[in-house]
Amino acid sequence: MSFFFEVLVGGLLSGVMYSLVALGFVLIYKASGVFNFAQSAMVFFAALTYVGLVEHGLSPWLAVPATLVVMIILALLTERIVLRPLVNQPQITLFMATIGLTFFIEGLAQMVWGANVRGLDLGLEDEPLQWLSDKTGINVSKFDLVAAGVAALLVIVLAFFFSRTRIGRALRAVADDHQAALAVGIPLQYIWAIVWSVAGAVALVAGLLWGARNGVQYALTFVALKALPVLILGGFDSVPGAIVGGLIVGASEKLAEVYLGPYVGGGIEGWFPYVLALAFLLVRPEGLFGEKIIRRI
Amino acid sequence: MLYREAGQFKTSYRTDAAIFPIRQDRIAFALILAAAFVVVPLLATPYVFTGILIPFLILSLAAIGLNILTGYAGQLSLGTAAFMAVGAFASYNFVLRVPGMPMLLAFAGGGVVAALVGILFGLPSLRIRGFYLAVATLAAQFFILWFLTKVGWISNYSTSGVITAQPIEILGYAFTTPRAKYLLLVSIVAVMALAAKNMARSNVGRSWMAVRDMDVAAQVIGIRLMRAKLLAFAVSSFYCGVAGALYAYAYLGTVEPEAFSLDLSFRILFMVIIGGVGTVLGSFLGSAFVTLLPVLLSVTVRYLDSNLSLHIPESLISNLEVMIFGVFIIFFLIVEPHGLARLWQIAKEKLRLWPFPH
Amino acid sequence: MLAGKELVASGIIPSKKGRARTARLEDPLDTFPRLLLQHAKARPAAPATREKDLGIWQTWSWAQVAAEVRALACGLAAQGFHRGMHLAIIGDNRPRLYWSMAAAQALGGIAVPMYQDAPAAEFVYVLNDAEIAYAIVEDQEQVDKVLEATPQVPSLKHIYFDDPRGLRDYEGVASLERLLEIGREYDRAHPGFFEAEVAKGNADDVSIMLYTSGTTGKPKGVCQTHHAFIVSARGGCGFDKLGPEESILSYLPMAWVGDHLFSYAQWLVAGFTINCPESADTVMTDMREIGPTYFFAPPRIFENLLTQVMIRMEDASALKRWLFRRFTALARRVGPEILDRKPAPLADRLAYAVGNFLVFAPLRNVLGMSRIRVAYTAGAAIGPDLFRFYRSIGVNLKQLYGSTETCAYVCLQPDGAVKFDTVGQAAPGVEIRIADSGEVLVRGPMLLKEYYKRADATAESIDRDGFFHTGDAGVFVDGGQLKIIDRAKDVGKLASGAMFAPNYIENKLKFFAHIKEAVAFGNGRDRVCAFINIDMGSVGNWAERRGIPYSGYTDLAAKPEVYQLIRECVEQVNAELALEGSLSDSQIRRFLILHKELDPDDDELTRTRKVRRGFIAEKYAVLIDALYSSKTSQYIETQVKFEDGRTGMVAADLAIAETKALPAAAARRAA
Amino acid sequence: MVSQRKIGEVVLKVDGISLSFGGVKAISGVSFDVREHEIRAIIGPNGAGKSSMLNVMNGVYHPQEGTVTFRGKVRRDMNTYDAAAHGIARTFQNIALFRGMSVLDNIMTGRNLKMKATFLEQAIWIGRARREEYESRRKVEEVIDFLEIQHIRRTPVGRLPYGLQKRVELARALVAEPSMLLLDEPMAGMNVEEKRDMCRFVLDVNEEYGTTIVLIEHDMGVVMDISDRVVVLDYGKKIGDGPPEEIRSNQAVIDAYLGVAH
Repeated sequence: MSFFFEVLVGGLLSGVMYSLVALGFVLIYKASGVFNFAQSAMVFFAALTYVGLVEHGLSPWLAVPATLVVMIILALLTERIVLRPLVNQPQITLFMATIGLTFFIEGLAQMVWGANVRGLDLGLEDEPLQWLSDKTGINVSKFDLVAAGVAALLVIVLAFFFSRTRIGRALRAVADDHQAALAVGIPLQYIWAIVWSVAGAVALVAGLLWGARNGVQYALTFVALKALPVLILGGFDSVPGAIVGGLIVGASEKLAEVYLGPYVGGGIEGWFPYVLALAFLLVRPEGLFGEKIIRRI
Repeated sequence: MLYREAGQFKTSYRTDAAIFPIRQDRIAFALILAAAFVVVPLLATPYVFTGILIPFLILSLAAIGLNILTGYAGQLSLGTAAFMAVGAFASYNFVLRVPGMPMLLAFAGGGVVAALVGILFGLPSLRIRGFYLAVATLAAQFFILWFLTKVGWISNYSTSGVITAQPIEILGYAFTTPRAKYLLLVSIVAVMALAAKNMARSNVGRSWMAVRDMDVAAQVIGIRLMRAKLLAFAVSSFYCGVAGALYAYAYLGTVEPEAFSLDLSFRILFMVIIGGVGTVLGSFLGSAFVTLLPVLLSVTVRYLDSNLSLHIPESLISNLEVMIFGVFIIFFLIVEPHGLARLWQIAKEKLRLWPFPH
Repeated sequence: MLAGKELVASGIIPSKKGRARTARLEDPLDTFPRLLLQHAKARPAAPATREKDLGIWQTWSWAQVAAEVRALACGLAAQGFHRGMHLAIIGDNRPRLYWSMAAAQALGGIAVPMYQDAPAAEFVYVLNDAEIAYAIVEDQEQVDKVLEATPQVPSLKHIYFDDPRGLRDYEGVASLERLLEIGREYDRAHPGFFEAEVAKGNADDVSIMLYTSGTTGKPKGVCQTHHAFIVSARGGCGFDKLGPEESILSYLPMAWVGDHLFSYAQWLVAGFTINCPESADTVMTDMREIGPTYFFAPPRIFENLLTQVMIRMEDASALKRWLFRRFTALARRVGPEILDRKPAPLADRLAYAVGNFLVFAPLRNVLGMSRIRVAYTAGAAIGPDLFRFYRSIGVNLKQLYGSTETCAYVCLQPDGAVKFDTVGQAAPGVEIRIADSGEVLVRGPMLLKEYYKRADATAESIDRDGFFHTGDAGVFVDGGQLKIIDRAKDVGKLASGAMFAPNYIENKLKFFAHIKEAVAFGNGRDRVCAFINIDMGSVGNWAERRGIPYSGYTDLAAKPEVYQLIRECVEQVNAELALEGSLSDSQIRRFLILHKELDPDDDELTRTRKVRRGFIAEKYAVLIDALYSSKTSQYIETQVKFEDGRTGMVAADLAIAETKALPAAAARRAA
Repeated sequence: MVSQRKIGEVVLKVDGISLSFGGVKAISGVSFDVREHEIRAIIGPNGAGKSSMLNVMNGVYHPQEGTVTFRGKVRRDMNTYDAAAHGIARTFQNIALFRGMSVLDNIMTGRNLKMKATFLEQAIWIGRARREEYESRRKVEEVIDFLEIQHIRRTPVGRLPYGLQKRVELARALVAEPSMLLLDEPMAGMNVEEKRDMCRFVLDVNEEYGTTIVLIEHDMGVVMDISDRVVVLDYGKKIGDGPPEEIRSNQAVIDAYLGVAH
C-alpha cells in the first residue's frame, strides 16, 4: 500500500514539472491564441544555455539571470520576426511557424553548446526525505519536493501577475477578445512580447528542473511534449487546468507504468498520457475546466 | 500571356468539368508526364533516383493523403507517419504470411489496414476539433509506434524489431534497380493522384470541404458529419498506408518503427502547408520543397566548406541545416501562407489576363 | 472631281451581274429556306447555331435547326399563318428567333424583326404599320411591352414567347414549346406540306422587312427580297472568302440590317456557325470564349473596347505599362503595313514579332479577337486612331458602306488596300455614281423592292434609271475608293458661303475618347458652334484619377476642369480643320457641354444613335441662341425619360466656352 | 402576379416547443402549423426566438419540450439529416456559405443528397458518379439561371457582396429541390433593389415549384405583401398568429413592436 502511495506521490511531483512546461503553452495560447509548439524547444534551449554558461565559468547564481536575459531576447526576437508578420493568419499557420521555430531553436542550441549530454547540478540530491520515510515508510525525493515547491511558487506569482498587475489584466482582456483589447488601446505586439518573455522564464525554470533530473540532452524536448496531453486534460487556456492536468498525467503514467507496464511489456509512459487524455476528451470534450460550448448559429 | 483561351469554349459539362479545362494546361501536363516517364528515366543517375526522386514521390503520396484529411476535410493530424508505419508493417506481413500474395495487392492491403486504424483514431474527431484533435492524433503517433515495437509477431519476432522488406516482384518482373522502382512509383503515384483529384472535384470532395468550412451548414444540407469525417480519415490513412509501404519497400528496404517518427509526421505536414492546403498540386510542390531543401542545403554548405576551407565540423553542419530549414519554413509562411500552389494559381491568373492586371 | 460621271468599280461587275441575273432562273438555292435545307442535307452534323445557356454552349447542327424551323413553320401554319403575312420578332439574339425568321419565310411570310429596347409606345406604330397578326417574343419583359401595346393594335392576335420564366399565369400568350408541339403534330398529319410550301417560294418574294429608324419622320419598312440579301451575302462571302468554318458572335439588334446580313443572310449562304451570347452583360466574356473568326461591330463598340483596354492598363504594373506603350507605339508605326504584307524594315518586323508575343497576341486574346480573320465596322465614321489601333495589333478591321435599303452592301474595303478615311471600293455587282449635288447614288441587285405602303417615298428615293439616292454626300478618291463626307441634306453653307459639313466636324470631335456625342451648328450662320456630350466612362475615370469629386453626369459636365479638357480637344479639331482648305472656316468658335446625355428614349438620337439634328435644334433653341449671343452661360430645364418609363426634370446653368480658331493660312504655314 | 397556388394540408406542426440554452429560455411553449404551398412568416422583435424556432424545425436545435410533426410523423425532435432528406432546405441569418469554395461548388454541395455514387465510383470517375455529376450540374445551372447569377459562377463566395451571397445561399437550398424552404431573414441588410429582386425570387420559387416557404423577416412591408399567414413571437412566446391583415390590427403585436412594457 505504501508502495502505491510512493508511486502516486512520485508521480504527482513529477507531474508538477509537466505542469510547468504546460504553463508556458497556456500563457501564450491564452494571450495570443498561438499554439506554441516551440515551448518544448525553449525548455531545452534554456537548460542548455544555463549549463553552457556555467561551464564557461559563470557562477550558477549569475547564470540564472543571464539565461533569463537570453530567453527574453529570444522572446522579443520571436515576436518581432515571426509573430508580427503573421498577425491575423489562421491559427494553423502560426502553429506551423512555431514548429519552424522549434527546428531553429534546437539547431541553434546544439550548434552553440554542442549536442553531448550534460549534467546539471542544482545542489539538491535526488534522495528520499529521511524523516518522512521513517514516519510513513513512503520515500519522497527531496528534489521532487523542491521542484514542487518552486512550481507552486511560480503558479502563485503568475496568478498574482494576472489578477493584480495592469499588464496581467491587459493579457486577460486580450485573451477574452482581441478586438476588444485593441479597442481599449492595448498594443498587441507589446502584449505578445511580454507573454513570450514570461513563457521564456517559465521554460527556464522547467528546463533547470528537468535538466537537473534527467541531464540536459535532446531527449528533453520529448519530455516537454508530455505537456500536450496535460493541455488537453486541462484545456489550452486554463492555468489551474495546466496544474491539475499535470498532476493527473504524472500520477497516472507512473501508476500505469508500474501496474500495467509489466503486462504489456513496459515503455507505455510514452503514449499512456495521450490515450488517457483522448479517452477523457471523448467523455468531456470541453476539458477539465473549460465550460460547455453552446454553438449558436 | 502564354494562355490563349479565346476560342476554347465548352459545349458539354464533361469538358467544362474536366481536370484541365484549358488546352495549354493539358499540353503542359502531357509534357510533364512525358518527362516523368521517358526523359527522367533516361537521364537520371542512381543517386538522383534513390536520393531525391523516390523519396519525393513517396512523400508526395503521403502528403496527398494528409492533404485529403487536413486540407480538404479540415482535420489537423500529427500522426501521419504512424499510419505510414501501419501500411508498411501490414504489407510486410501480407507478403510474409499470405503465400503468393501479389505485391501490389499487398501494398493496397497495407493501405486498407491503415485505413481501418485511421477510422479508429478518427473517432475522436466526432467530439473534438482543432488543436485538441491535433494533439489527440499524437496519441496515434506514439501508441502505434509503441505497439509495433512491442508486439513481436508484427516484426516476425526479429530481435531488433527491424524488418527487411521483401524484394518487389510484379508479374514475375523484379523491381531491383532504382530506375525500375522509380517507374513503378511514378505509375502508382500518378494513378492515386488522379483518384484523389477525382474525389476532390466530385461530391465526396465537396462534402469534405463543406464540413471543413462550416459543419453546421453542411449538416443542414444533409451531409452526415460522422460519415464525411471518418471517410476522410479512412481515405487519408489509405494513402498514407500505401505511401508507408512504398517507403519501406522502394526506399528504405530495412525498416524499424522509429523510421516513422513524429519528425516524419511533421515533415509531411510541412509539405501540405508549404505546398498548399487543399490542393493535389500543392502536395507535390510541398514534397519537392521539403525533400530538396535539405539536399540543396547540405550541398551548398559542404561546397562552401570545401572551397573556402572553413573546416566546419560535421555536427555543426547538420545543426546549421536544421536551423536553416526552420528559418525557411517561417520565411515561407510569412511570404505566402497559402503555399506554393497559391503562388502558381496567382501567376496563372496573371498569365491568363496578361497584359491586364485583373 | 469625279462628280457626275458614272464610275463603274472594277471590271467584274457586268459579268457577275449578268450571271446573277440569268442564274436566278435555275439556281435552286435562291431562297433562305432552300439554303437551310441544302445545308441540312449537305452537312447535317455541322454546327449551325450555338447559344450560351445553362453554363455551356448548347449547339444545334444544321439538321436540328432544319427540324426546328420545319416544326415552327408547321406550327405557325397550323395557327393560320400563311403566305404574305408578317411575323414580328422581338427580343435579344436567340436561336429560336433567328429560326422563326426562316420559318416565316418557308411559308412565304415576311419576318419583321423589331428593336427590342424600344418602349411599348414605339412598338405600336410598327406593329400597326406592318399589320402584325403574329408575334414571336423573347421573354416576360418583351411580352409585357407587347401586351401593353396590343390594345392599340387590333390586328395582333397570336403571341408566342421563347422563355417561359414568370409567364405561366399570363392570358392570351402561348409558349414556343407549345407551338413546336402543334407544329410536329401538324407535320405528321400533313406530310409533304413543308416541302411544298418551300417549293412555292420565289427569289423575288420579300423575305424581310427592316424598319429604318430614319433620322426624321416615322420609321419606314424597307422590303428586301430573298434575292437581294442572297446576292449581297454571296458578294460579301466571295469578297472575303468566307466559308462554313467561320464562327460569328450574334449580339447586335436583330432589327438592324447589319445583323441581318451577317448573322442571317451570310449565315445561310456560307453555312457558318452563329453564336448567341448568354445575356447582354456577358457579351464580352462570351466573345472571349467563342473567339469569332468573323466579327462585325459599329465603331462605338470598338471605341468602348479600346477605352476599357486603356482604363485597365492604367492599373497595370509599371513594367507592363512600359511594354504596352513601347510596343503599341511601334505597332502604330509599322503594324498596319505588316498586316497588309507591305514591305517593312527587318528590324521593325522582328521588334513587332516580339511585341506580338508579349502584347498584341495576348491583347487580342483577352479581347476575344485571336481568331478573327475579317472584322468589319460600319454605321458611322470611325476614328483614324481607333481604326489604326486595331489594325496595328493585328486585327484585320475593315470598313464597309451600305444602308438598310442596300442590304448594308455598297462598298467594301479589300484586304491590303484599307484606308481609314474611305469606305472602300464598290462591292461586286454594285454600280456607284456621284450626283452633281455630291450625293452618292447606287444601283444593283441589293436594292430594296420598296418602302412598305410608301410608294411616294420609294419613288423619290429611286430615280428613273433605277439608282437609289443614299442621301450621303461623298467623293471618289485615289482610284475607286469612296469617301463619305456627310449626310447630303445636312451639308450646308456658312454665311460666308463656305461649305459646312456638320457630321464631318462632329465625327472629328467624337474621335476623342472623352467626347461621346457632338452636335455642330452653323448652316446659314457666320460661325460654327457645338453641343458636346462627354463620355461618362472615360471622363469619369479621368476625373477620379485627378481626385475631382462629382455626383453624376450633370455635375461632372459642369466642372471647369472638364470644360478645359474638352476645350483642348475642340481646339485640336480646329487645328485639323484649318488645314482642310474649304473647311477651315468651319472651325468651332464656341461650345457648351450639355447637362444630359442625348438619348434615343428622348428622341434626340435614333435607335442606331444618329443625332436627330432638327429635333435637337428645336428642343434646345435657347442654348443655340445663347451660343450665338455673347452670353457666357445659359439656364435650362429639360424633361428626361428614365429606363423604367418615369419622367423627370434636369435643370442646369450651362457655361459656354470660347475656343481659339487658327487662321487657315497660319495653320498651313505651321503644318 | 396572379397566384394560382392551392394552399393544402398541414405539412409541419410544432407543438408546445420549449427551448433553453444553459438555463436561458429562448422559446417557451410555442405551437403553430405550416400548410402545403403557403408562405408562412415568423416575425417578432430581436431575441424573440425566431431563428431558434427555425433551428428547431430542421433539427439544428433539440427542444427540451414539445414535438415536431412533419408529414404526419410525430418526432420528439428533428435531426438535420432527416429534415434535409425529407425535403426541408434552409438558409441562415448570417450567411452560412462555404467560404473556401466557388459559387458553383457551393451550390453543387446542395445536391449531395441526390448523388448516390460511392466515393470509389467518384474516385474512378465512371458511370453513375459521372452521370450524377453532370445531371446535378444541369440542375444547378437551371437554378443559377433562375436566380440570375450566371456572371459569378466561378467567383469564390468570399469575394461576393452581401446581397449576392444571400442569393447563392438560396440557390444552394433550391438545388436540393426541397418541398419546404426555411428562410432566415432573406432580405436583411439589402438595399431596396436587392430586396425587390429577393421578393420576386421568393414568390417565383413558391409559384414555379410550389415550395412551401417559412421565412423570418423584419421588413413589415415585405412580410405583409408576400406572406399568407404570420406567426408573431415575443420573448419566446407566441403572441399572434393569422393572416397579415389580422396581425396588423392585433393589439399584442402592436404593443410588442412599440415596446410597451409587459
